[in-house]
This record gives sequence, C-alpha cells and structure tokens, in this order.
Amino acid sequence: MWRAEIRVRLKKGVLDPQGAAVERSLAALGYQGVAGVRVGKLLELTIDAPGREEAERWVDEMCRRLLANPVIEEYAFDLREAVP
Amino acid sequence: MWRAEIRVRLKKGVLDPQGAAVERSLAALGYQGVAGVRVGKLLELTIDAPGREEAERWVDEMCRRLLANPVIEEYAFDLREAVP
Amino acid sequence: MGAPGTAQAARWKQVGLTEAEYRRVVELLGREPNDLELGLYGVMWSEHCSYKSSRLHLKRLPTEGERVLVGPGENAGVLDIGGGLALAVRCESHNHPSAIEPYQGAATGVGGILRDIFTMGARPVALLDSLRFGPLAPGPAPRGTDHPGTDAGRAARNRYLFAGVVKGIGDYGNCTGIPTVGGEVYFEECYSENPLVNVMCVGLIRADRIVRGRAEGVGNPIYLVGAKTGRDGIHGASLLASQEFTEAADEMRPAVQVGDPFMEKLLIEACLELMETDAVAGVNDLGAAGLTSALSETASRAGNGVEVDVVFVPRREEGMTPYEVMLSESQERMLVIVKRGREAEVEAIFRKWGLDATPIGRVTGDGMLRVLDGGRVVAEVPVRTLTAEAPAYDRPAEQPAYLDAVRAFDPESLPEPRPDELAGILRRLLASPNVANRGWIYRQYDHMVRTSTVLLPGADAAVLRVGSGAGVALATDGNGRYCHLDPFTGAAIAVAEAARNVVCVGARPIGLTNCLNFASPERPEVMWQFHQTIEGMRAACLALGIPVTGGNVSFYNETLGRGVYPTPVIGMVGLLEDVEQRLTPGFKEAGDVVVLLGAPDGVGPGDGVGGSEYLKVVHGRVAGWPPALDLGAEARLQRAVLAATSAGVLRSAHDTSEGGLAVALAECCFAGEPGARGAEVSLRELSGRLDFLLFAEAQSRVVASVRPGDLPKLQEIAEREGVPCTVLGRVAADRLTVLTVGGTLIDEETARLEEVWREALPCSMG
Amino acid sequence: MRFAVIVFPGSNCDVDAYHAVRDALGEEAEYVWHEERDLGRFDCVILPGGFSYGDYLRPGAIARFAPVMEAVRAFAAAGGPVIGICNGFQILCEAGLLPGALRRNADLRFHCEFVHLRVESTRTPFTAACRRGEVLAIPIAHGDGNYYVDPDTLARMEERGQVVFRYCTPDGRVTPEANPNGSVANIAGVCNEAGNVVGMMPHPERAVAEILGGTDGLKIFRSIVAAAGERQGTRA
Ligand SMILES: Nc1ncnc2c1ncn2[C@@H]1O[C@H](COP(=O)(O)OP(=O)(O)O)[C@@H](O)[C@H]1O
Ligand SMILES: [Mg+2]
Repeated sequence: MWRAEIRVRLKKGVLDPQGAAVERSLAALGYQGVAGVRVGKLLELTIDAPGREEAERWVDEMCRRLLANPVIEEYAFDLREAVP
Repeated sequence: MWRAEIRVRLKKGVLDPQGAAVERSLAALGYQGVAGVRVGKLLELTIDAPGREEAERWVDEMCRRLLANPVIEEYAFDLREAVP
Repeated sequence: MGAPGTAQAARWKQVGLTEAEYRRVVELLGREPNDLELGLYGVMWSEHCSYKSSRLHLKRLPTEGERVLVGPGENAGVLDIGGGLALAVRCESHNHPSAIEPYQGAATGVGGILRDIFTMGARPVALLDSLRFGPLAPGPAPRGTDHPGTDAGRAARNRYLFAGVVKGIGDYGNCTGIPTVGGEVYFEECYSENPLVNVMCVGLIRADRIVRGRAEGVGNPIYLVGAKTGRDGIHGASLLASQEFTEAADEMRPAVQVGDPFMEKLLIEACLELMETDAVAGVNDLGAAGLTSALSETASRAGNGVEVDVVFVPRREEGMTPYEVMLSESQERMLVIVKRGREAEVEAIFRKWGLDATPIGRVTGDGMLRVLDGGRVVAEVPVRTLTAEAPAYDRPAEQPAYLDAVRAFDPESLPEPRPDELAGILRRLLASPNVANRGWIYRQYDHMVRTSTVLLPGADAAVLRVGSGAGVALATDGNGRYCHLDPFTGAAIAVAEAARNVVCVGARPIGLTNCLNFASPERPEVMWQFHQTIEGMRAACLALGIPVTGGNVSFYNETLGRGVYPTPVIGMVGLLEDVEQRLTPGFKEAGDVVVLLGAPDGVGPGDGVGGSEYLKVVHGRVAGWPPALDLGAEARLQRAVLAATSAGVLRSAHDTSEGGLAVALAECCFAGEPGARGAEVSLRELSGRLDFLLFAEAQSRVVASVRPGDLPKLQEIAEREGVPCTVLGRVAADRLTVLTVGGTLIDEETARLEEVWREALPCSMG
Repeated sequence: MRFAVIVFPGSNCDVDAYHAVRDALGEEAEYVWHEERDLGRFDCVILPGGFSYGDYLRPGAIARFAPVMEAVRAFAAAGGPVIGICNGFQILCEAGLLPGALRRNADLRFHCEFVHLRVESTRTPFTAACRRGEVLAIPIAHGDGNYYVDPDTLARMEERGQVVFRYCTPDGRVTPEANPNGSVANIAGVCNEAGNVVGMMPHPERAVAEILGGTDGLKIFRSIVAAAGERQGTRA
C-alpha cells in the first residue's frame, strides 16, 4: 500500500484569483511582507500497488487523466509506503 | 525571504464530498485499488522575515487567522529560504 | 440502580436533561434507562426537537383555511393553489451552526429545508433566506439597547459571517438547482454574537400525491438512503440550539457538519422518481437527532412501532457505537418505508442514481422503538414517550423592565432637521445597510434556474409562474427592532408587511410559514416576548384571513445572558390567478400620476418614528413605540390594491417600509423604466413635520402609479374600500424632486441617489 | 429537428434547455442519460448547465469521462452541431473538444445576472442567423466562468474566428467593466476549429420568452434550426 500526496498548482503565468484574494486579505490583516501567494490543491490517496514503480506510474496517469488539467495546471507527487 | 508551502487538510472524520467523488470517479476509470481520497488546499507564499523563527511564527499565525478554518481544517507547513 | 447520586447527576446533564426530566424518564419507563436510551431522550426532549417551551403557545396560531391541505405537524405545510396543484412550504432556522461555521452552517440549513419539502413528494422550486447579522462597520451602540457597540474586530467578524453565510446558501442552492428568489437581511448590534439564518423553501406537488412522514404498515421494511453515516454533529443541531452559547462552544466544534449538495441533488431526483411509483408507505428526512428523530416521528405519526438494527447502517467511519449511529446528524440521508414486496423496484431507482439504499429494520405494531446491535436489543422504549409525551412547559413570563425606559421616548423631542438637510438624510438612509440594494447578495444566488422566476429579486416579492398561467408570490419579513420595542405590534407588522409585499406584486396572500427566533426561554422576559409575538401574529392572521401552515422555533439565541431581539420571520405565500397581472415597483412612464394609498401619517403625527431607521441612523437611538398597526386599515389597503390590480388600473406598486416614504419613492425611481426613473412630488397637501412625513415608517401605505386617465378609477376603488388616496405628483424622467409649500426639499439626480444605494453593500464587503 | 439534452448526475439546467427547445422553439427534444452511447437519432446535442458531479475537483472534470461523451465526440467529429452551455462548456473544455479552461471567477463570487454579449463570429451553426457585432442580452449564472487560454492559442483562435461571444456594454463596447468574471479578452463563448462545437457560459435557454426578461437566447436556437435547414437544402 502506498500513500500519495499530490500537489496540483496553477501553471506559472496563469492568473490565480484565489491567490490574489488571499494576498489582499493578508495585507489587510497587517502582513505587509507577503507576496506571490498561489492557491493549489492537495490530494491524498492510498493506492494498492505491487511496488513503488507501479504506484508511481498509476498516480502519474491519474494526474494526467483526471486530477490535473494540463491547460492550466501542473502537478507533482510524493509516495511513501503505508502499512495497510 | 522565505517561501512557505502550506498544506491545509480537512480534519479526520470531517466529511469530504470532493474526495468521495474523486474516489468514485477513479474507480470508474478502472483504478480499483484507490482508497481514502482527501482533497485539501496547497498554499504557497513568499514572506519577508528577518529570520526563520519569525517567518515560522508569522506563517503559523496566518494559518490560524486566515488560511485554515480551525473548525474543520488542520494545517502544516514547510519553509525554505528563497533568494529574493 | 440506586437513587441518583452525583455520578448520575452528570448522567442527565451530559445529554442536556434536567433532573426532573430524568425522573420523568424513569417514571415513564418504570426503570432506569441505559446510556443509549438516555441519549434518545436527551435529543428527543431537547428544546429543538420537542418544542417543550413553545408547544403550548403555538396552539394559539390560526391554522385553518380553505386552501390548507396539510397544516402544522408534518414536515411541511401544503396549500392548494388550484388546477390540481399544491405548494409545500416550510421555513427553518440554522442559527447556531452558522454562528460557528457560517459557510457549512448555512449550507446544511438549505439542505435540511430542501429535504423537508421533497419528503412530502414535492419538487422544491424556490428558496428564500432571511438573515440577521451584527453591523458591518465599526460604530457606537445606539441608545436604547444593552448591546455593546461594534469595534473593528467585531465588524470584521460580522462581515466574515455574512459573506460565509451568503456563499454557503448560494453554493448549496445553486448546485442543487433550486433558485433562491428572495429573502431579507438586517444588521443590528444584537445579532453580532448570534446571527440568524432562516431559510424557506417552497415545493410544487400534485394535490393528490402528497406523501406523509409515516411508518405505515406493520411488517414494511425501513430503508436508509443517501449518504453514509459518520460521527457528524452528534449532539449537534439539537443540543447547540437548545442551550445558550458559552465558552464551552469551542468544545462543540467537532459537531459541525459538512454538506454535500451533489448528494442532495441525487437524493431529490431519486426520491421524486420513487414517489411516482406508489411503492412507498412513508418518507421522512433525517435532520436534527438523525435516525432517532426520523424513526420516532414516523412511528409516532402512524401510531406504530419500529425496529432497526444498527449493524446494517452504512458507515463512513470505523468503530461507531450504536449511540453514535442513532444520534449522528450526518446530512443528506432519508428514511423510506417501503411497501412490502416492492423492495426491488425501490432499490433499482436508487441504484440508477448511484445512491446507497439499505434496509435497516421494519415497522412493528407494538408501539416501541427497538434498537438492535447485531440482533441484540440495546434500546427499547415506547415511541410516544419520545414524542407526544415529551415534556411541555408553560414557563413563567414577565414584561421586561427595559420597555418602560425605551417607550418613554417622545418623537417631538427630536431636533428637527433644517429643510436643506433632508436630501443628505435621504442619502444616508439609502446607504444604510438595512435599506441599501441587496444585489450583492442575490447576484450570488442563481435566482433564474428552472426558468420560472418571472419577477426577479429586487421587487417586493418574487413571482414564479406555475401551472398554466398562474403565479406564486413569495416574500419574507420580520423587523426585530419593532419587536424589541413591542413584540405584539412588531409581530403583527411582520405578518402585515409580508402580506403587503405579496399584495404589491398583485397576489392574494393564501398562507404563511414562520420562524421564531428568540433568546433563552428560561428567562421570563423572553417568554413574555414570545407570548406577545404569538398573540400579535394571531391577531394579524385573523384580521387578514391568512392561516399558518407551519414553522419553526429557535430559542437560546443568546450569549452570556444577552439575547437577540425577538425576531419572528414570516414567509408569505401569495397567489396570482393570472401571472400576467403581476405588478412591479418601478415607475413605467413619465407623466403617470404618483399616488400614496393609505394614511400618509399613519394613525397620527409622529407615528412610525419610534424604531425607525431614521431614528437609529440619524439620531443614534433605538426607542419609542414601533409604528402603530391598524389591522382594519391594513386589510382595507390590501383589498384596495388587489381590486385595483384586477381592474388593471395600477402601473406600479411598492409599499413603504424601512426609510419611509422618501426611500420608497426613490426605490420606485431606481426600478423605473428608461425615461421614467424620476418623480416630482409635493407634500403641500400634507401637514406635520417634514422629517416625519419623509422618513417615518407608518404602516399600511403603498406608493402606486397610474395613467392620468385611470386616476378617477383608482380613487373610486380607494373610496369604496375606505382607503385614503393622496395624489403626490407625477412620474418624471430622471430626477427625484420633493416640493413643499416653502419650496424644494429634495432635488436629486436619480442616478446619483441610486449609486449611493447600489454601492453601499458592495463597498462594505470589499 | 431533434435535440439531445444530455443529463449528467448533477445537471440542473437540463429541464430549461428541454423546454426552450420544445416550447419556445417548437422542435423536438429528448433527455439522454449520461450512460447512453448512441446519439445517432439526433440532429443537435446540448450539454446543459448545472453542477455535474457537484463540480467537484474541477467543473466538468469528472463528467467528461461519462460514457455518453464518447458518443458526443463521435457526433462532433462527424460535423454534428454540439453546444455546451455553462457547465456544458466546462465539460467540453475538459474533454478537449474546445480549447482553453474555465477558472474561478476573478472576484471568487458566483454571478447571476443579465449580461450583454457581442456576437463575434457567425460561422458557427449557433450564430449563423445573428449579425456580426450584434448585441444579445442573456443571463449568466456561474462561479467558474473565467476563461483562460494561452496567448499563442488565443491568437490562432482569433485568426480563425473561434471567439464566438464577448462580454460587452449594452451598446456593444468590449470593456473591462463589462467583463463579469475576468475571462481573457472578455471571452464568453468559443467554438472549435470546424465551428460545429460551441461552448458558452451565458444561458440562452433562460432568455426565450418576454416573461423571462427577453428572447435573445432564441436567436441562438433559431440559428441552429436555420443552419440545419440550409445543410439539408444543399444536400438535396
Ligand atoms: N438575503 C436575501 N436573499 C435574497 N434576496 C434578498 C435578500 N435580502 C433582500 N433580498 C431581496 O431584495 C429585495 C428588497 O428586500 P427588502 O428591502 O427586504 O424588501 P422589503 O422592504 O420590500 O421587504 C427583495 O426583492 C428581496 O427579496
Ligand atoms: Mg416591500
């Protein structure tokens, strides 16, 4: 069993309305030195795969097919072995 | 300058309708061995702080005040020094 | 077990019962309850589920009428609207959950009220929301209330609550595809700690297909359908809404539930498809107190018993105890009692929609609620002891002491503004959050989906087209400030104004639902307010001939002994036989005559100054008597407007409310057609102080416009109905001008005034 | 003409699209469940608005894998007219049948209101009966209508006339104030290269009768009927 932590981010250059809103709110709360706020998604899942390699291949495929939209997003993930 | 990567997750036991929908969809796509899908938020930001300690304190405070909803969410973050 | 000692004292307290209530349980059972049984009594005897402080008094509300097909007692009331169609109507509060988590609290409130409607077999067709928050901007407390002023932190919190609630309602309604067509919002200091979130839903149903929430037919299987059961909100809504907020609220936080509007949408479609089949004996939603409440209510209504085994309940989490399963308030679940032999049919429908449908037990004839855990009985109590035999209290009531002081106010003692200050005052009132345009809210709600909304938000009431050519008008109303000053009159005004709003779009009021939001019933002053409110509603309902089809009571809206204003919210339903006859508030054509129907200064000079927005915003006071309400005059006014509508005389109609005549005129201009966005009116014929004439909130008044040639016909109708009819002036192109004997009082470009009114809420919310 | 109205779990403007076609337009319509695989009997396919699969993950992300989408793809490839409205637009983008993606509205709020659209291209069957530059008043109702496409693709789309509608002022000017959601270049609707697949955020099915506030939406439905007539004419 593998636990995947998948990070989906908006591509560089794609405007991030949520990030902009968070940045404004932080400034309003008095955090002046904050910049470059980006809001993405954190997906976590457990996958039953015979080995790390398969797990990696499957998660990568899931990201490409469903979890991220390649027009605006990019993704990265970590895997760690999980006790079932 | 510090770059923070903040992970905001729903607390354990809190219903995650998105995670459940993604899990069903993955199963329909043929990924049978996937379970425990949870969808959270990934926030990234740059903060201008004199040292790691201050950066840590500030980010923690931001999480508590704005970035995470303590009623249903929990958070964790990493900091790394960034060249301005 | 021996006599209850200290160890046991903690026992009843843990489930929110008093010692006397615990003793009553022991007496009813003839033994000590086990922990699970005690938990069942705890939730079912909570204020929220049992209405123990209000039940006796609610009986005073008139509930009968020729159009009432189902009155209070079922999940929703049902009104006959002709042509074989009926409307299911219900209003519910979600105040306490929203105070803790505004987005999810409000969202799950919408989910709950939708389920109340489709439980009856009705398709939900409209939502309305009635909201109360503390002020959005910092400011001092007005004189006349004991609530503190608003500091920057408090104002920020209020904005957070307001934004979160609106988003929660919007997201849930939008996703399920039910238009949110109207509502109201007020901002007052007393709601800072305790915001109010009331949601009303209306559903359409064939009059001969109403489904009851009954566990009929001994031996019929009981199905649990929809979402899986988790540890959500155990002791959530029921206990939260049954005790005032204390510091301990923090500990209740895990009780917050998350809504899944997608699941709800599937449930709606599946349940409505199911109810077309005639394979069901009864249906009930799972709301507060979850399975416990749904099982005991359905059994109780049918006079039957029920037996369920919790092992069959699909779970989201591991290791849940029978107690947790029975008390979970997980959302988006329904109980379906299926006719024996029709199981396969029912299961197929839920499978099609991708939903769990699991038999968990059956209807029995022994009147017991029996809970099994893998075949072993873990609780067994008579159903009636949980429902009909729950305690009912006639709690002590006493007129609050503050009333004498606030009512000592004399309107004439107010400094009179100079004539050249009146335009500025109008602008201030238009910018007040209680008067300003609500577009910031309703633009976040899909109010057009289903393409039935033929009068969009912004008018006095929303209108939906139904059946062939008919229309249904919907409005909510309830000015808590008036009720604070005099709950009897305030409550009567809430009914009268809601009815008037519906009348102003050309509809006849046919029934109402309501939500009564109060502080702790354990305080005699609050109980007095509650009595008075009921009596005021009763008087208005009887005078206007409108039955109450149901409602909801929310007590304990208080924090550390300081409560909300007594706030009854009325949800009114009106009927237009011909939807093409609907009226709108906006002026239609320059040159039309502007008329005020109803007595210009109410029952006399100074009427409508007490409790007014003018008094609070300009003079910083909450004081006086609320506007007087002459129910006879109100009934005549409403009859006159409806008669004029049938005669096709009126081109526009809009009632005066917060901000008085001047604000009403301005709103008629803002809503006007191009080239008819102004008015030139004269107060020459009217006597009295100008600030009172312009801004006092005397009741039973409607600003209308007619073609010059139709004026005599309108005057004739008004005279016949005994309603004063004052010609104020003419519709103009693009300026609002108010003249008096001495000269011009107000002369403003409509567009400039409108900007002030339109920008106020968006500006406060950033 | 026979219209298919695709129904996904969570669709909620399916009923409105159905009635717009049947009652306002006077053509035939049929609901098609997302599990069906054959669209052979239809002349036009509508992917209606709503919240398929709750809009979870991303609007349209899950719906695009529904079995019926294979049939939609084949129908489009054969030149059949396909229109995605609101959520339908999002699904078509996710499925790659239209370029670009729809992000959260710039102000993060849902917007429900009448807006004005300028018709930018009349080469699609859905705008053939409109004039180029014509202004239509049609409601929007969405939280994720902020259209994005990378600059190079946008340039190519502009060249080929793939931008079909832009948000504009009542008198037809394309200004930032007229843009309700932050879409690049005020884009409200686009088509594929061939022009037979159109996606738009506004809801034409909500503007098909005076009682609903206007009939400009009918122009889009009438276009498709006219275009089909012409096609048959040329074929005959
Ligand atoms: N919370 C809300 N949600 C939706 N619509 C609202 C809300 N508050 C006010 N509105 C709409 O704004 C308009 C004006 O409301 P209000 O000032 O309360 O009207 P009135 O004074 O006639 O009772 C109405 O059409 C009402 O339905
Ligand atoms: Mg009104």
